[in-house]
Amino acid sequence: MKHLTTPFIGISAAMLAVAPWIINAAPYESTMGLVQKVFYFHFPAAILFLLAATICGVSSAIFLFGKRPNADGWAIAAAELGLVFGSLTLVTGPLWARKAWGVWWVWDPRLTSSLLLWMIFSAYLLLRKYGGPGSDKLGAGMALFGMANVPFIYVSVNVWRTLHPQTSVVPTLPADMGIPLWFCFAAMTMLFLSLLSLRARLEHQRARVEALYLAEDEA
Amino acid sequence: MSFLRILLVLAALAFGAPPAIAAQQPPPQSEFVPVDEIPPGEQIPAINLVAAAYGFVWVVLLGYVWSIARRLQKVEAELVDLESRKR
Amino acid sequence: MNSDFERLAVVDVARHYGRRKALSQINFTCASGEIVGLLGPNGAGKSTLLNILATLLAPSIGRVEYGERTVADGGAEVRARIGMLGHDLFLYPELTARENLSFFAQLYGLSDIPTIVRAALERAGLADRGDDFVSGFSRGMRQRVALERALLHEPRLILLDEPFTGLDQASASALVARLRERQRAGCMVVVATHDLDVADGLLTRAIYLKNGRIVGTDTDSRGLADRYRRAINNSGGDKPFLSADLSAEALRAKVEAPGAKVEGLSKS
Amino acid sequence: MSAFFRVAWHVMRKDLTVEVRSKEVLLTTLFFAVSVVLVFSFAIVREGRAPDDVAAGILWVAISFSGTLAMGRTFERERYNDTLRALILAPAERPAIYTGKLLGLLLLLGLVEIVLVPLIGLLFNAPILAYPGMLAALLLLGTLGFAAVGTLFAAMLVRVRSRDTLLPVLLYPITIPVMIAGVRGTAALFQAAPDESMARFWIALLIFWDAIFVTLALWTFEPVMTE
Repeated sequence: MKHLTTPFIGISAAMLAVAPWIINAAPYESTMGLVQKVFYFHFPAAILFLLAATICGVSSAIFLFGKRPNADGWAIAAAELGLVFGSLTLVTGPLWARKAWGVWWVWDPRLTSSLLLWMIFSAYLLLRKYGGPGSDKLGAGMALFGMANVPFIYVSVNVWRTLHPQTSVVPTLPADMGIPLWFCFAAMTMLFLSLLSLRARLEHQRARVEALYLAEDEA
Repeated sequence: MSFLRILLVLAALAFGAPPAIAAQQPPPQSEFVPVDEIPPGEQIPAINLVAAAYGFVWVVLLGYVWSIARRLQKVEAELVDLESRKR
Repeated sequence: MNSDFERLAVVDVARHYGRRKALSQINFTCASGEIVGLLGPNGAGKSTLLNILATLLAPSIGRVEYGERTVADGGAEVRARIGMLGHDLFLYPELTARENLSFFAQLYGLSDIPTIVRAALERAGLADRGDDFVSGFSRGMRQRVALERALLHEPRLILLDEPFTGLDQASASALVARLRERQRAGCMVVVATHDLDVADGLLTRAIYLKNGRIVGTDTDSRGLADRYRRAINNSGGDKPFLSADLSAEALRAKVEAPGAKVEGLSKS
Repeated sequence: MSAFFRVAWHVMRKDLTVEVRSKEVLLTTLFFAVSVVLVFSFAIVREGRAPDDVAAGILWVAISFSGTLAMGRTFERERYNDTLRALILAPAERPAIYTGKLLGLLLLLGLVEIVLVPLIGLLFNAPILAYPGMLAALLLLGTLGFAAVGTLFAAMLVRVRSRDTLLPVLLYPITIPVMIAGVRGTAALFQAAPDESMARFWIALLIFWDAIFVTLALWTFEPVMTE
């Protein structure tokens, strides 16, 4: 497990390095032109962002009710990756929007709910950092609420802004746009999973160090 | 776990292969209908935005990998130290 | 539902906060009718241990057995038999003594609350001041109310955290008398204190704590101060020694040499 | 079950007795809520008139800000003599203690709203009496959702050193859906042509959401409160 993560990161990094050429070869989208190419990174990041939210919530529930200390490591890893991929989504999105819609930011349901989810991740990590002893349980409680929030935020923001811009390009992609998209998606997912396991490993090793320190003069 | 990973790589490579062929073809006009109008009077050239987006993704991901690696190295060094002290 | 217990056993308990060890390798038992003192300097882990006994904190390692049970088997039933007097007294200053007592009596689901509360106020010597706000009480009066609050439901296990601080001689001896009375009624009492003068003669057993470890136990109730000092100082600086468990025999041997008077309190 | 409500009732009554004696939380929260309204009107009012449609937003911002303050204070009070520990130590069901604290807080915030809503009506010319039932339902359900999470988080944070800053940091992102529903529902009632069906939709959503929040809070309170 340990020895596989590094090559994995290498492979996904190589794939991401190749990606610009593949994306470059993909056809221009007729109306948005070049700027649409942001999409190839934006979409995978957004999906992985949601995946991170799910992983964080589920592992928190397992930690809290199943009393598995290891699950907490996965929760914190997912939260951190959620923050990273959320940032990617939230930064690449406006860069694309600036050209496509003429503004950096629109209070579109998708945008607003992503921003909120990003804030929930940040709040969670702030709690973990500054919460002191016992913050693992508090964080797990918070993460549960955060996950429960996700669908609801979407619904309520959707109703709140009934006039959301119809800009989703995702559904009807031609094959020569789909292939680079899936290529990027695979690369990003691989990176995500390897980073997740690496980050969780960091947390688990930390727990081991703590345990060793505590066991040190017991013997 | 590791088997799954290998599968993932293979899948990724399988996906990765076709674009090379696709690249040789002249870019055909895209079939799907655009849903939105581009606002007129853009000041920022698209290439800058795309470059900024890709650059940002790269910097953040590299930075994050580096930060995890550094933290992990530190913890594992500590772990090795502790374990050797134990013996 | 017989949830009562006759014996308290602390088995290999440790508690850490992150990397800091508040307690490690704590083992002792306490039987019905015993008054166990946890003695040690500040930061020795006395309060942490009391909180673990009170089920407020979960031990990181080890377990606490209340008779046949542990907290995992039934938290509420165990808690119903524990009475705790915390260092911060657990009283609402904005409420009167009577209201405080009735509120907690209701929380514990007691019946015939007015009678119980009246009796408790009388025992606290505050029968005529029951309707005064706790905020207007002196430290000694508050302490007495707080003690009666902790004993309202006639718990089997009584936990006291530094109960003697700020008490004058009369209040302290009243507290001692009340604890003796509970002891005779078959309660187990665990007192954390650093006030050796009052503890002297009260305890059936003393446990010396330092840096979260037991550095000695003592079944002799008198002349604690001297042996306490020895136990705490002998245990050295950062590396507490464990082998030198100051067992009662060892202690007696040491103490008897200079002709100290030793009267083993043969309570059992 | 009756034991559950008995404990909840006594905890709530105790909180209210304390509050009636000191009035500290009620008065400070109320004053803070009014200050929030004023600050926002300074930010928004142009040429002596407030733009339409801001009343609902300001009302809910004031409720959420002052609500956070009230939550912090009521739990600070439990911390003062370590009485929260005594509550947790009682053999009563812990969710019952949570419910009691929540009810006490709800009543307190209800009192604040009784002053706040007419004030908003007066200052921003909002038709608060047009649909009193629906407005009351929106206020009650919105406050419930907000306070349900707030009570849990404030209780969790009692032991944490930086609780004063962490409470709003954690609470606001989580309760945004409740805020949106409250603001939109109230705005639907306050607008020139009130939209009853819209308000009803938001009320339904609030009920759904409150159910999730309260269940989740009752469920997590027990494991979170044992250190």
